[in-house]
Amino acid sequence: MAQKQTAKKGKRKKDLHALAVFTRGIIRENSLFVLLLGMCPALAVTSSLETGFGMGLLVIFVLTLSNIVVSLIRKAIPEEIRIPAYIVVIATFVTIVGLLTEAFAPALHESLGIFIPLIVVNCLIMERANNFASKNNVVLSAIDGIGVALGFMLALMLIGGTREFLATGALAYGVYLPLPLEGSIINAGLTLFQMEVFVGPAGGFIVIGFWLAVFKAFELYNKRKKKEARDRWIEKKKKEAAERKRRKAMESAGGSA
Amino acid sequence: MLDKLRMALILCIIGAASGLGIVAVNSFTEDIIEQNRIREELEIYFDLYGLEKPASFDRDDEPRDIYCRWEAAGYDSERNRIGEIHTYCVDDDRVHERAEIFDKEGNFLGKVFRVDHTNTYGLVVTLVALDAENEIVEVRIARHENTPNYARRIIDNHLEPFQGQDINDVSFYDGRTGATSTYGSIIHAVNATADNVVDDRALTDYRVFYPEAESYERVFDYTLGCIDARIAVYDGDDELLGHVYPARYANDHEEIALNIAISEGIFKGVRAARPDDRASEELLQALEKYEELDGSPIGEVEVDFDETAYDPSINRLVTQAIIRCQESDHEREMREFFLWSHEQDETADIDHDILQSYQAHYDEENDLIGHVYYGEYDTSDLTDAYDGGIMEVAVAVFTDGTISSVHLLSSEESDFAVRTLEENIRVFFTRSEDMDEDELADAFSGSTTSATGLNAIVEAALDYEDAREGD
Amino acid sequence: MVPAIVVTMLVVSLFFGTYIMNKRTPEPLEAEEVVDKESCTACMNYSCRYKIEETRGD
Amino acid sequence: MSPTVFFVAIISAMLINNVVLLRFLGVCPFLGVSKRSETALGMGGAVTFVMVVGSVLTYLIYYYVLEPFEITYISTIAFILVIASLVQLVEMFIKKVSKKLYKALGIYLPLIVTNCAILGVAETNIREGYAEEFGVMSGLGVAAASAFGAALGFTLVIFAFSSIRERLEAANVPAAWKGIPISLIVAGIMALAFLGLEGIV
Repeated sequence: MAQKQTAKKGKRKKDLHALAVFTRGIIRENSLFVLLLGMCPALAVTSSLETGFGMGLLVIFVLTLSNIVVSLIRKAIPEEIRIPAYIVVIATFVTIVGLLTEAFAPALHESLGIFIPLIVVNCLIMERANNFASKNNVVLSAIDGIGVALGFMLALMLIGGTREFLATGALAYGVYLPLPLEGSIINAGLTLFQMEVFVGPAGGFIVIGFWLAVFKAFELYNKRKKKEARDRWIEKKKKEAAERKRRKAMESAGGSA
Repeated sequence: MLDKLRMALILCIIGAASGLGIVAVNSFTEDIIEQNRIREELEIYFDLYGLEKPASFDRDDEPRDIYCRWEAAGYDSERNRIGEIHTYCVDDDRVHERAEIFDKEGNFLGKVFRVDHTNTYGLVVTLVALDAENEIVEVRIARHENTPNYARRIIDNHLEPFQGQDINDVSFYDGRTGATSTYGSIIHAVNATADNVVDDRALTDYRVFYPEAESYERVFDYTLGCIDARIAVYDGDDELLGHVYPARYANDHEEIALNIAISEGIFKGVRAARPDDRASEELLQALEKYEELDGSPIGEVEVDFDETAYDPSINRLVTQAIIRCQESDHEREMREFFLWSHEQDETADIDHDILQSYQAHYDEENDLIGHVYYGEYDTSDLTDAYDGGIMEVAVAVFTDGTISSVHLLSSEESDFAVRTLEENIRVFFTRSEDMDEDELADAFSGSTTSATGLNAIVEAALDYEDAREGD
Repeated sequence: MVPAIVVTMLVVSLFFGTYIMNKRTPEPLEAEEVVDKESCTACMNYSCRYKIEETRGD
Repeated sequence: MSPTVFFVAIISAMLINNVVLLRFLGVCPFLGVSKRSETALGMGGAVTFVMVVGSVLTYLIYYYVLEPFEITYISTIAFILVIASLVQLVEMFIKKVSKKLYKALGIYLPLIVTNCAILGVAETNIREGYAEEFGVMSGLGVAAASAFGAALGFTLVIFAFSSIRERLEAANVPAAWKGIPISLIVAGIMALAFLGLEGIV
């Protein structure tokens, strides 16, 4: 059964066009909430909306470039050293991104700190290189990289925004990144109810756990809905079949009679 | 075989490509990162005093490690002066840097002390900003590696009480904040600042020596032994009244900080720089004996020191102040390592196992002042050296075979060993024209093993100069 | 500049070398499967032998 | 330098700046390999070994290769590749030498390479500036001690967590919260508890 399903999926993927590749990674196969990839940065750098956004940008950059390069060199690399070659490619891009961040967004570099070099061990990037870019052409790989990383960024921003809002009662931006909106604040005036624990480590775990549960609840709800619909459909078909059978029986009975 | 070759080739290409990529990006971003660092360092000063920030920062490229002093001036894009910051590496174990802040009109706004302290959770860089009256403007954590939440709590709640307190009489928030954590680092920083300000009390104390004084100017012209600056004091008509020399020296028992006043060849007195309740009893007692010298010509002061009633450490500092007062500008320049001597030969190599090369220095009349010898010594084989390593030392020797100055150019030793070495240089090799044979022997006996290399180089330089005289 | 490239090439070849050597060393025995495959998704590890061949969506 | 420096380094890396709960390093294996307590201990052992040796190696490379040539900007790529090579070497060594050891630890070794705790601790050791503070050689000792402390902290937390999860299996958790979500909430509560250890050193 399982084999049949994957085979079916694989067949369908053949004629996936670029748009589908792009949107797939954002919601349906969101790398963080659905596939649970890249937990460490998701916990550590999401104490505010903007750090989540910044980290997301870096991941977009690294993932897209590494996907492109991996896809370009996929035919030149012997099977045996495929994985180490990917690691080198990723580590190179991470180093480059680290240097660029330090030069152009020093505040972001400071606040992400150790988690910039740690992008290198972010499972998400390796997974995409190994499972997608090594099998598809450059354009598709680039699109996939952007899509998946965008999904990751949105997830980080969702977590970061939640944590920042709960902790400070406001959302600030323009603090870490050279955005034109420097120093703007969306203040909900809830400063009375701020819960500092949410910018802390404990809050990170709890907020991610909460969002995971929400997404899972949605998934379960959808599943149940689908199952109910299918059950109804089966029921209907069964009824129709029974009806047909009855009619046939009646007809044959009538014919013989 | 072909497979293996192919794999090796691919491997090489990947390695080279990744190396090239990183190098290329680095060469592109290097300057920008450096600029950011400077900007970050300086911008905070503008922020603390509410000054208008300049659009770009320029900095003199004075070699910082030799003179340990650099200036930074902020300019806006139209090159108008919008404020000025002088930062100095401070010769203090605790205070890392001190910045003096001036506004657009050149008025003195205050000082910022940068203190790095590593507590058990990591580094905390604290800035203590003082205004012109030595009251705390703000205590700010510039950077920290402590547990973020905990540091945040301190930043939010426990730094504000410092504002407006007098640095000499600061009171700390008392509670369960922990002495070894973030707040401990703050206390450390504020205390270090208070001590450093004490050394600066000459700036505020000048009226004690010169009651008619109206203004003063701090002059950093050169370092002599334990004195690295002097304060020129002026009366209402901008007439020079005299100087105050802040001096600091650690003897075996304590670290003494003195202010010595000398005006036009007259010894005006010596006072403890720390407030009386913080100076040690012994020092205050020792200083009482010096009161009888007040008002005597400086020539006589030195003669009086022969009596045993006086304290040798204080004598040393007073002598240094007197020497400094007596020196002409030219002598001063020569002493500063002859670096500003009128003319110098090109460096010539020497065939010697310790000394590498030398350079001859001439004065304005083209008479030989002396030679600077550059030597290298490897201490890594010494059994009880700290870390060991190669040290490079420059020794400036006058033609008569006395030492002008000794500079540690580089060392592979740990910071602690380097500090010890610099202390040795300060104690033993400064102003050694006056050194008698015994003192010199003392210096070469080596108080620490790390000094062995230093001594060897200095001794070799002196021997070489002696041999040269024989020629 | 030159040292950077040389050092990078050195570490890269060190890694490739050890990787190939390790891959060619046979495993001594059937290792007991103690890793919980289901929750192993939390870590898409490039060299995790439980995870590596499993692909998603394609 | 007094031995208390090492002791303090170990304790603070283990409890006050716990890698998993307060520094968010190594969360993946924390969630992935912590369903049974003996598994957790095996993982802890392997991580301890690789973390200490990896820290020492990267420290030496930083101060004896990268710093003298002024190429510290390539530290990220150098560190990850050195750690990855180390893991490969160790795995190969164990494969060849001891079947028993391979059975006990070999299974976790591949999981370790991309465990961000290893690279994270190696990077932290450089950022903490032990070399500047204590001198390069003594700093190495402190770096190794804090790596050891971090690994102990990892083991402690992953073991405690696995024990909690064993109980959690039997609990009646709402469907949406089953598995990772409730585990994260538990981890959050553990992190809260660890916050209380601040200030013990």
